[in-house]
Amino acid sequence: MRHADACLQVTGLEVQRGDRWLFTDLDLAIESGELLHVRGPNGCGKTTLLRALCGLLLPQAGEILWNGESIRRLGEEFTRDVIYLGHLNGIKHELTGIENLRVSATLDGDRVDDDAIWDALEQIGLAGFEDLPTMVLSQGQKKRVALARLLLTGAKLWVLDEPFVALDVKAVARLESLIVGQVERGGIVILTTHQEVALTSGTIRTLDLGQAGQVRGR
Amino acid sequence: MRHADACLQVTGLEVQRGDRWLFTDLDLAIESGELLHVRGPNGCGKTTLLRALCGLLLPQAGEILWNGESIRRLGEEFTRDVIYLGHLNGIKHELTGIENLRVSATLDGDRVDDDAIWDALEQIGLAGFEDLPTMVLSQGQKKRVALARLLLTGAKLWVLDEPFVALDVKAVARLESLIVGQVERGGIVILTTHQEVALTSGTIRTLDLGQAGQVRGR
Amino acid sequence: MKFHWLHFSSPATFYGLAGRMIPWFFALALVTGVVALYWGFFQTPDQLGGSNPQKEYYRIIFVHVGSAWMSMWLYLVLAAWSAFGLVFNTRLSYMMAVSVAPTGALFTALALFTGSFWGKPSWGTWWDWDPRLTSELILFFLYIGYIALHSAIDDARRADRASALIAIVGLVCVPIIFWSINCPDPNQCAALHQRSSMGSIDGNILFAMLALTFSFWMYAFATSFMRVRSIILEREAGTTWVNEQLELEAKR
Amino acid sequence: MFSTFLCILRRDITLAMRRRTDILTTLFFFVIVASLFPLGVGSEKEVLRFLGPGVVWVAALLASMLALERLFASDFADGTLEQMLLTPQPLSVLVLGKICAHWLLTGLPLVLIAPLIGLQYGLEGTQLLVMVMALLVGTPVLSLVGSIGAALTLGLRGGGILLSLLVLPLYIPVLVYGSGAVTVSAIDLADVQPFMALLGAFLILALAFSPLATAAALRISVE
Amino acid sequence: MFSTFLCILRRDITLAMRRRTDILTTLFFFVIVASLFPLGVGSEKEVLRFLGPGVVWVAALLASMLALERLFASDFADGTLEQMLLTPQPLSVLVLGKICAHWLLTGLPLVLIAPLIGLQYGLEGTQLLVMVMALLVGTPVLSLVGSIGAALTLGLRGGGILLSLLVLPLYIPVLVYGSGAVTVSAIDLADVQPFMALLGAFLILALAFSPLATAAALRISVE
Amino acid sequence: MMEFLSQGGYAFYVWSCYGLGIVLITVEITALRRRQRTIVAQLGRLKRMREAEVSHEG
Ligand code: HEM
Ligand SMILES: Nc1ncnc2c1ncn2[C@@H]1O[C@H](COP(=O)(O)OP(=O)(O)OP(=O)(O)O)[C@@H](O)[C@H]1O
Ligand SMILES: Nc1ncnc2c1ncn2[C@@H]1O[C@H](COP(=O)(O)OP(=O)(O)OP(=O)(O)O)[C@@H](O)[C@H]1O
Ligand SMILES: [Mg+2]
Ligand SMILES: [Mg+2]
Repeated sequence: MRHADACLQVTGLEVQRGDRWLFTDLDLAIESGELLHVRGPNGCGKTTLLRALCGLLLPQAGEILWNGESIRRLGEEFTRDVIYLGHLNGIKHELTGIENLRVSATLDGDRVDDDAIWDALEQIGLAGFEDLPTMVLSQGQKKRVALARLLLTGAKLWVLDEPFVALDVKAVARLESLIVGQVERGGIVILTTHQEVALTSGTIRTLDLGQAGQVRGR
Repeated sequence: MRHADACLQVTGLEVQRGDRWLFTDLDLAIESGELLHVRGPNGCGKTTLLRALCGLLLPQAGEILWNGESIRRLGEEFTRDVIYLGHLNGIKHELTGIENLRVSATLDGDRVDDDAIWDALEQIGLAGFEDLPTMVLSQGQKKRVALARLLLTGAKLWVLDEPFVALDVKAVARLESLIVGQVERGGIVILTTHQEVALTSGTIRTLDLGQAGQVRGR
Repeated sequence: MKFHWLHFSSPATFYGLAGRMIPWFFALALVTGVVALYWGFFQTPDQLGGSNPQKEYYRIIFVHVGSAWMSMWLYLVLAAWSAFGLVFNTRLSYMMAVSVAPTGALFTALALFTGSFWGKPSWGTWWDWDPRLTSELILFFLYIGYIALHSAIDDARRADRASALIAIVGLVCVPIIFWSINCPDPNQCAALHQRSSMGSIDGNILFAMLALTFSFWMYAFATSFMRVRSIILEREAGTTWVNEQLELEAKR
Repeated sequence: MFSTFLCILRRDITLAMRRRTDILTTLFFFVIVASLFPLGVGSEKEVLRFLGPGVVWVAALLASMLALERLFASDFADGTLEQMLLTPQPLSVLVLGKICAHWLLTGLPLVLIAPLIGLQYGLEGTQLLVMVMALLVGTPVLSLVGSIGAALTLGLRGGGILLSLLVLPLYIPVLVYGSGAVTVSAIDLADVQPFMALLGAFLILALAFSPLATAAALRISVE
Repeated sequence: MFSTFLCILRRDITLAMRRRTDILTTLFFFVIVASLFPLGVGSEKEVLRFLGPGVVWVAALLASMLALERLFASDFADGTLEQMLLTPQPLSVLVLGKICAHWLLTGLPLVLIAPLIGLQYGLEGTQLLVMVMALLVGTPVLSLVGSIGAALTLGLRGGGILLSLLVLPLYIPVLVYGSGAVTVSAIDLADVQPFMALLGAFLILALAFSPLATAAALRISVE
Repeated sequence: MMEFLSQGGYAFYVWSCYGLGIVLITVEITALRRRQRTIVAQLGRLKRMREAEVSHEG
């Protein structure tokens, strides 16, 4: 199933944290079938940018448009299309993997049944751990539970903040193939990672954010 | 300055988490100038092993000996020799980098002056950020503050749990050279990471922990 | 007209404007304050008769009533600026709200203090859980809550918006709170309004009271403008206009 | 929309059941605070009967405020809260679901145990009944109003006590009419009605406005 | 060893100064809780004067208990606590430093503001003095004893109950003798002495044992 | 004069109130002036530092 065409446009984005401007006059346009790799040294504002793009953070100036409309105005129509995985896993430690995914699927408005969820967890390499409270899982296993959402969602825009962290080699490969799949289906992926990304189809665009600590005047 | 010779011995270590035995009958001996790379897929017990080796976790069975004496018995004489950096950074978000390092140096019993601390932060690539509360630093910058302790400590045994996570390329290189230095000085390094480790001198030993979920009988 | 309005809502313009107005407000406050005190101490009777005779200590009334009125008025102002900020997202309105709060808290504290220093000679007790006193105490808590929340948040924008929200929630609740204290038993609310022990108030006393209140009001303008200027500088550090302003001030 | 509400409700109740002690703590706190008083002020019957309604309400206020701290804290810490902001569901519905679950888990048990405390203070028959009724209407107001404060103080160090500074003054009307109802009921049961009507009005007001305010506060805090 | 103590003390005080509102909020919590009672029970002078000592002590107890929650929690969450376990310093000294800082920041301000509350409840001259003295000796005991509970609650989920169960029997004597001292002082100042002596004895006992117990509890919790 | 100052024996109460009013007002004004002065000084220092840096590089 291919996603309908979509595009994310950013014009004149400016974000200030503390007394430093992380970026001023940032312009961007990403379309279906593209992957945006945001790069830059520690502290240059990658996480901040990603959070602004999902609407979790209100930028000081600039517009973020989804299919030509401001994401603020779109509200829930935009959040339906986006999935964000950040530094925090966003899973409840007291719930099992299954329960976590069931809740997030319901809230995301994805109609999936339990079989699909079991399946997703198995695919992501958590067979045998589905029924444990995620509290007792290791760092990488917790991350996998969070990533399993990618298998269930129909969101067009994936925003992934360092998704490869804490994963072992096999899991990294699995995630890469998921990303490739999303781009091939005509989705959009925005991610940060300190390693290289390869795609078999679609375009990779990279955005290099400046040096940390650099103070750019208005 | 070379470290005096030392060795860490592990005999018959057994750790159970939940109802799974993570490892049984684990034997190990690491000496000065050696690096132990603990590998294994997510959830195989790497973090657990490292915490047990520092004495943060009491194993179900087995002995951990430092220079031939049980680390439980040695108590503060052992903790003086060890530095542990785990998944958590162990820095206070309200304090600046300088203040954090000053406190940890005092508590570690390292006699270092403020110049040395400024220096360490500069070397680790935080020049200009020393005076900010670490709260406002990015993920990778916080990690660097924690890593700066390695520059100040005289500990013989370094236990590092995924120290490369969240670091950019430059910082990874810097940390690698620190590790090499420690091994060359005759220290011991135990680390986990999902990437390869290279040393210019000293020996690398690897410990492959079994498949996650594998239940090994007693 | 619209252009005008936007013009003054920019921190840069307002900085200069406020700077020019502060001396005038201080002058007004001083003049009316002196007149009020002169009138209050020399043109009023030494004692009051009536059902509850008051000795000289009734002269506390001028500070007391003035500060009590200002404490309530400034809370309204604070909430109004907050609402304005949340609706129009103008930075200056948040800054105004933040800069009014400490002055409001100051007047509340003054009203509480003078009230209890009046209560001791008049009622024989420093404190009584009378509705009016309790309301004033709660107003003080609301001010402190606002200030505490604002200073507990480091990120200026989040602090502004979070405390603006609590100010408005407070404003919605204030009438209910005050009414509930004034009327703890809804069965007997009709008998609520006790008659003032001062009887019909002497014209001179009223004049001095109003004059001091006006003086406090001007003072509140002056100090909140001073505070807003500092806040503007802190927030806008590094911009060109601040640099130019600094040069100007250095020359002076 | 209703399924969202139910989903959140069910989730939060499951979570609480996994760490059942949380519910018990609130209850326990309530009982302890109420029982400390006789130790502090002595145990003359007359005095205690007079104090009873006030103490029970103050204890309820404190207990529900204490529990509020946990309303959003863990969701905030593990990132599920920001995920909620990114779901295509109206945030105020999610918030209402969370508040409902919270009241069911902390407010309701408190209402149910209150008669026991009332007995300790020598309250009787109808008075106990009025107390339970008043608490039943009043404690949801506490949860609703408090949730605004909980959302605003999210992630702040010392948030718990800052929260109390923000919301305790707002709790006063509920305290006044809640304990007023109980006190009055000792004299004439008919007098209770206006008190209950007022509490009911507060509940309706709070139900209408507080989820919206809380949702706005959450958006501000998560940024 | 003393330098370790000082280092921790200074660290915790700096941390609190960065967050000055933390101190103020504990203080205002105390004031607000004390002010809620007259709203709940009515404001007859006789009753209030009688209630005064008890209310002040219960409020102090609650404020210090709530503040305790923060004693180790943030150190635990950010990993500094496990680092402390790995320093070559005796853990009980570190713990004592933390408790001292905690009392200076939350207990002492409370002692200093108590007379104002006393005035609100119509207490007078010597009674106020005795109250301050009793709080000065009693609140450190609360911090010391509470720290054991705080340490235990770190590991165990919802150890709040354990905290109350463990801490309460030890808090009650302080409450009884503390408010007893104030009540008695209204009658004859000389009667106060045994109360104060007992509070002093509690303090010495707590100083001797609680850091050790807390250190042991921390080791268990961090595992 | 003394008569005025004694306020009929209630000097303590009356003057405490006016005294506290004046104290609070002066404290507020001085605090505000100090705040403004430190900010201006701080910003000036920052600016000079930055200019020095620029001329150093260039
Ligand atoms: C909402 C805040 C307050 C307002 C608007 C206010 C206003 C007034 C006014 C207009 C009077 C003179 C007329 C009268 O006697 O009724 C007055 C008198 C008085 N006020 Fe206040 N006041 C406030 C708060 C306080 C507080 C907090 C205290 C005490 C701590 C206090 C203590 C007194 C006393 C003792 C008198 C003299 C009453 C008498 O004996 O006649 N007031 N107040
Ligand atoms: N609340 C804040 N106040 C002040 N500065 C902040 C705040 N939050 C973030 N910053 C600053 O913003 C910068 C960017 O942070 P961000 O987390 O976006 O970096 P990043 O590119 O994701 O880095 P990393 O690779 O280390 O994750 C950091 O240098 C940090 O100092
Ligand atoms: N408290 C606990 N109760 C039950 N099981 C636990 C507990 N803590 C950890 N485990 C289990 O122990 C195993 C090992 O966890 P550990 O954190 O040591 O893994 P790891 O090798 O560090 O993995 P990763 O590479 O993902 O960090 C996990 O599979 C987890 O399920
Ligand atoms: Mg980042
Ligand atoms: Mg691990």
